[in-house]
Amino acid sequence: MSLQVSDLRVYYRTLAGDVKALDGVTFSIADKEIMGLAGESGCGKSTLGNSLIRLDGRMKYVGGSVNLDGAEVPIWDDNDMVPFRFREVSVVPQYAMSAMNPTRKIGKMVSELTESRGLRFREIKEELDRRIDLVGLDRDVLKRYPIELSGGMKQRMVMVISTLLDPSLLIADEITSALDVSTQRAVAETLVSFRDHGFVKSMMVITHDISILYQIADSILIMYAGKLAEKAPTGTIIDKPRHPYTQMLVSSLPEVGVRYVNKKLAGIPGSPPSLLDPPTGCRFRARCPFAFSKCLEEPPFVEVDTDHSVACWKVSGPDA
Amino acid sequence: MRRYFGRKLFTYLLTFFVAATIDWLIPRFMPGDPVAVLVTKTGVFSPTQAAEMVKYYTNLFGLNQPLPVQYLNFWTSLLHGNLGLSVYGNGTPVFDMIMAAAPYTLALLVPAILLSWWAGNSFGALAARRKWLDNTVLPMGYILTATPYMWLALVLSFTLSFSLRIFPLSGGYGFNLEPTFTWLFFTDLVAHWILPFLSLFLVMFGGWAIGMRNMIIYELESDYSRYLASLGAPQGLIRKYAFRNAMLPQITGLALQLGVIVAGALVTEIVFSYPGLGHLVFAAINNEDYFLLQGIFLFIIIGVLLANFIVDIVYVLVDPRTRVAMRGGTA
Amino acid sequence: MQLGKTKVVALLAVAAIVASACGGSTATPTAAAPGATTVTTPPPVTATETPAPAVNGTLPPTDTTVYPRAETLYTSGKQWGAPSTWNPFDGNMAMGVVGLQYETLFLYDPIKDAYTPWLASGGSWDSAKTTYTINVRQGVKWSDGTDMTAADVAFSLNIYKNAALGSNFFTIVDKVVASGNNVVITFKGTPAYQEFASALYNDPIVPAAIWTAKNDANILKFTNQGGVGTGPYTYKTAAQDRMVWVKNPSWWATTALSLTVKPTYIVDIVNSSNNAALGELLSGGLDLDNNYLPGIAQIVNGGYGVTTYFATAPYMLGGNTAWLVPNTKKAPLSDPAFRRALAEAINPDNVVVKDYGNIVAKADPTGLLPVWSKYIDTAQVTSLGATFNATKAKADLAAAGYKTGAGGMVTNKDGSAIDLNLEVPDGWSDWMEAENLIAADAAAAGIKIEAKHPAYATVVDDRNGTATAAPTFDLVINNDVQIGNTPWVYYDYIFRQPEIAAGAARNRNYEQYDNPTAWALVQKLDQTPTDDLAAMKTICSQLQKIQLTDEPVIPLWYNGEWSQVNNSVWTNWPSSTTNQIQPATWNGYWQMGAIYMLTNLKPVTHS
Amino acid sequence: MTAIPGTSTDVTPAVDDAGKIPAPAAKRARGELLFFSLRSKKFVISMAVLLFLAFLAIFGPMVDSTDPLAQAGLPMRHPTLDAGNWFGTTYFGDDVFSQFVNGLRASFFVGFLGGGLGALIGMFVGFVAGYRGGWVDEILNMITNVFLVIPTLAVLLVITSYLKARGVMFEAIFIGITSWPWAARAIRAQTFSLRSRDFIDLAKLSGRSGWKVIVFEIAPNMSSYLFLTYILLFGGAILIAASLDFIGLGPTGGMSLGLMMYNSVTWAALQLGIWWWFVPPGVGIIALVGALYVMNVGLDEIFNPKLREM
Repeated sequence: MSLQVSDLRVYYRTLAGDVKALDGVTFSIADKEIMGLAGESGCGKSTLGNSLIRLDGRMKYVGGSVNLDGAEVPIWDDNDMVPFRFREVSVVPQYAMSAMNPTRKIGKMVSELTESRGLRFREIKEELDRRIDLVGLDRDVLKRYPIELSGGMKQRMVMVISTLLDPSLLIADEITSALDVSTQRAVAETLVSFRDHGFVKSMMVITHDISILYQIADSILIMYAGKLAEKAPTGTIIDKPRHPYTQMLVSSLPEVGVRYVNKKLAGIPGSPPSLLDPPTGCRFRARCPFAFSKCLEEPPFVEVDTDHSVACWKVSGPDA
Repeated sequence: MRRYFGRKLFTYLLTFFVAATIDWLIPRFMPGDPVAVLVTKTGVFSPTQAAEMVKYYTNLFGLNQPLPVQYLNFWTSLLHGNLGLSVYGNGTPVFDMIMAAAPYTLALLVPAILLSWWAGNSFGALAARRKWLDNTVLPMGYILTATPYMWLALVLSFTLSFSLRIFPLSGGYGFNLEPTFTWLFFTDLVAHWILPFLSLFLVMFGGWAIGMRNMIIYELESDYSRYLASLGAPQGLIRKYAFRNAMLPQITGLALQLGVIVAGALVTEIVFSYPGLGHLVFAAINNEDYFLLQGIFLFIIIGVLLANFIVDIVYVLVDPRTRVAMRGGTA
Repeated sequence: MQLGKTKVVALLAVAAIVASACGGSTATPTAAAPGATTVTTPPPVTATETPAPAVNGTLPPTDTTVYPRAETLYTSGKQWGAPSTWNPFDGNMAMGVVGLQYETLFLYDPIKDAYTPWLASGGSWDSAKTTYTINVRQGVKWSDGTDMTAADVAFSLNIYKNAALGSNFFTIVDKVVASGNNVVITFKGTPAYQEFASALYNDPIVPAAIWTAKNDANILKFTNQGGVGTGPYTYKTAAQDRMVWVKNPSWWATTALSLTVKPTYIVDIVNSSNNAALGELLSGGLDLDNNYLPGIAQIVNGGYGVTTYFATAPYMLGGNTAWLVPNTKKAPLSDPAFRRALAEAINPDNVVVKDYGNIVAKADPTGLLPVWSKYIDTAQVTSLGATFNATKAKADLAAAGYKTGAGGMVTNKDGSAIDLNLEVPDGWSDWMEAENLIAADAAAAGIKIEAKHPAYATVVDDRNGTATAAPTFDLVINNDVQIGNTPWVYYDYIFRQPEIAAGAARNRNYEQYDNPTAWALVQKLDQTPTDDLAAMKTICSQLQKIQLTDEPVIPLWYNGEWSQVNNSVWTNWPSSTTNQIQPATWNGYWQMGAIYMLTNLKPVTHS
Repeated sequence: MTAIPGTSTDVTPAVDDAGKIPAPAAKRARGELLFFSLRSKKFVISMAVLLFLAFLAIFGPMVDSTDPLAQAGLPMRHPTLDAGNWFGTTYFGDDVFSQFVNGLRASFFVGFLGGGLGALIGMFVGFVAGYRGGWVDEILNMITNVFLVIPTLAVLLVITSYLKARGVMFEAIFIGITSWPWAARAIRAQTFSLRSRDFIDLAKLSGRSGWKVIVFEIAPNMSSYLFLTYILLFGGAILIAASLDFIGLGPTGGMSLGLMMYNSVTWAALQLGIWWWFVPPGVGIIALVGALYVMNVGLDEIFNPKLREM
């Protein structure tokens, strides 16, 4: 077990009150596993990704624990997190296009970054070059400014930087959304190759583009309104999803085609509940065609099959 | 690169041409006959004498030629550094008067601008996101930028000069001195310089400090800062980047503010009757000496244009993006 | 490191001024030599232990670049711009060029109405009063060491033949001839005694040796910096904001009249803002200020060591008369009755008290300055003089056929509204205030006057008109006639005929008052011998009658001969009690006796 | 006035992705703005000051109807609570308080009108230049530059010397048409960065005219920025006006804080110890402009969540 998250609760502070963006999440990622994390925007998937590496000003750790390779990850303490970042946990942010300081040569920036983490740039330069080659970039990108790189190039460069210290866990947040189909493919494959080269032990790929996950993810975790809905091996999720939400999600996808789940879904009428004061019981209740009395109680996230967990009374309930 | 500066240079020249022409129009557009003013000022002559003086001054200022000719003369003589004659200095070349005054103004402006810019930016960066500074010292910044130059100047001169007698009241150097390359004269010069300088410096300092404070907060929240943070980079590095990038708009700001700053220097000089251009402008206004005004404004125009040009170059040097753009990189 | 950079820039900038100040200033080259720098900072005043040098003829160090406070007189008030010419024939000459550097044949004291031989040892008319002989003083030396001769005097007077100077000296004078130690002057027809008398104490005497070469069409282009004169001071240096004179150790009057000017240096500071000037005066940075400064009354009583000519109101001598000048070519101002009513409507006391805080005095209805009071026919004034009386003004207007229209405002006889503009140059703060008060008074009497303050040039245009267009103003305030030897100057200004060249050259009779009788009288006055006081009085009385009945100009108040002094370094200033001397540094005042101010000054000894 | 607090020529209004609140976001967002406003110390304080001054400017002249330019008491009267002259009287005995409130009114007017005009011109030039680009941009830039370098004083001199009298209105308009260049540049930069956004492209594709796009797509998206710009122009206008008044180019007749300052100096108020004539205009301007600048930053933080201190 590389990553072990149990009952993690992270809220957003807004003046209207706390937005329960992450409301008790429990799951794990195995070594070498690439886990996809999908759901409508605002379902908390980005929050989950961020909270594993850096809680920003308005995120509030409420409870739960994160455990990486047997070590407790103090996500609630910004300073104690520093040693983990980059070395243990790293991120390819969704804003990869603008992740690099526009006024610094990329190489300079990387060296300043690594030196600031107590590493000799000279010592990792060689490795850096190898990986740049690997992602099919020109070595002299290091001598260039971000603005001189195309979107895809920036994306790949950031991936190289983020994984430079072979972190145990890599969080890839919406990395493909800004790219065109072909580049997406390349990027996705790069991710896999990183795993295969052992640059990263395991990976969490956050996206609303299930088709991408279909290509690369070993397993997929579906979130809805701050809670987990279903987790299973990719094949299972695509072929025989159990959670009604997953089913609708998947069915609304042609084999290849519409990629943006967060665009108004044809299949699913209504919109997710406010996370300010979420309804008790199943949060999908309101939109669920099969909703029934039991759904007024909160459905547990239970394993219904090997490596397949679902949070739905229909599936796990007594009358299932 | 060359193309870029070529184009800039062209626009600057064009701007100069337009501005200078407008400037030339001043004395010609003015109602009221400068000669009449001068003659009246000269006091009571006998009538015959007055008539003579009118003749004398009219062709002294070359006002007896048709306008187009006067316009051409303006440019030709301009190229010879000749800005015509001053009514207020009855017949002294405007150029000489400006040259006598300009050093004082420059000695006020250049240090005041650069120092306040430097100090203000450093301080603003320091204050950003540091609650205690942000809440204690920065408010001072707001008060300072909101202060009219001359008001601050008057307060300073009244308290420090008139009441406490720490600094001299007025003038560029002691009325008991003649300019010499001596320590005595130099210190005296500085003593007269310090208050005008201070009143400019303080007001600008506040502006830059606040500007930078707000700029850098934007930068600290920007994506690259977040990325660095999530890769565990220390605050030091992040701030360093943010500061550097927040500097850029401040440089532009400097260029945009020059005009206003110059105006500030003018009123400050008036308060301390510091013998710079501002003092001269004031005198010229009060004496309707439009030739002198024309000359001074021309001088200012050139100065501001030069400064802008320098800022442009500096900007290109510090902001790689513009450089890249010029090299035609993807942008 | 950026700080480093900017510091350097700052220093460079300062260095730049030093350089330019040195280069720019007209200090004698030797002055800039680092040699002459072993001088201690001026104050505190210690130098008085060594009495002012020139008393015992010791030369003041010409290479000094620091003027000891105790030997230096700081003045301000004459210089409105940087000193730019030292040509005694140029009206814009720097402060003191005539008086301190160049001198005149006589001095004239307006207070005593007496002439004192100066560069002339004497002068006299022949019995027929047709030729005048000047006895040129012997033993007078130019500052270059050569002797002043009768030839120099003759030359200096003949120089007015030069058209470029546009003088009308030779419209009245026929010949000026030097004979021996005398200069003999013959006239065209009846001499214009009055006019000639003012020439005697106004025309500077210059060295022929130097000026012969300059006596051409370009004579005014000659700035004559550091020229050679006979006076008690010589040119030291000048800069944008100052004019510095240094004592001439071999001044003739020291031996001839045992007079010594006390200050070794006179630094005249170009006028700056009120608050700067007042600040300098109060803090003792300025000894004599000849500007209008606000609040003088309370400063004099405020224990700042600042005094004025009179210890109490009006504090200042009357320097000139401020009139309300109507455009007599425009109705209703063309109507004497209306002008008179206007005169009755205005209360000068308002201006005197509210605007000037009693540092000026209300003018006599004739407008003649106090120095000419003996020419005033007081009986006639009491009978004819207009005095403030709003109700009478209303009545007179009605009597003259003016109707009362909307809001009780007076209208023209044809019932059309009256709306007069009173123009005062923008920024002339005290006059702008006066203007408002006048407008208010007039309104009270039903006369609508709008206070306008356009740019000075505009006022001049409206007042003078142009070669083509007639003057467009309704009312302006004017005060061009300074005190002098004869009321003729005053009346020549008001009644001048025929109207001289319009436009820029118009500098008299702005009201365009057209009265041949008056003009005849003025010329008659001019040709009345200065010693025939009775005749002068009769003519003046007739002229006053015209003034009082027709009110071509409406006298309001006597603008002060602004003069406030600080007693911390120099004392024994001119005052109504101790020494009655003109306390002004303006052109023309030195030879009206102000020069004695310098000889009477006493340094304050700190012991 | 020097560097304008918080005006950046290249910062785009931050888009806040993380933790977006779903559901009826729009309404809540508005509510949140208000909520934040009331919670932002900067905003509340500056607002309080402004309201107070505005109150003085509006009702002051009504309450104390004494003519600011007429003798209303003994000259140089000390401030007293009795007999009207709360702020004392000037050298001429004019009531300082009524000069102050009337001057305040004028300053507000100048700021409001001058700043507004400047903002309008700045927006027009900025939008057109930024949206059209190309040679239009070039030319507009040129014009902007000319306005940047011409000593506006010169122009003012020419104009004023023609006017026999000039009022606050004239001053405001003049400042308006000379103070826009920096705003134009800033807005141009903003427009530039917005121009390439998807929704603009969509709008263009949907065949909307350039104007429609500017008015309905671009402007709303930087409304907050525009508002801030206006505030800064507002404050700037007041300061410029003060300078003009001070060199005697202010309104002839009428009252303004700058004019008060100018008069108090020409009549050497400080040397004569009439400090109560000199101090109010300065303090008034500082309070007014300072409050505006503070509010600018406060609002910036309100509009832009990332800047909020938490």
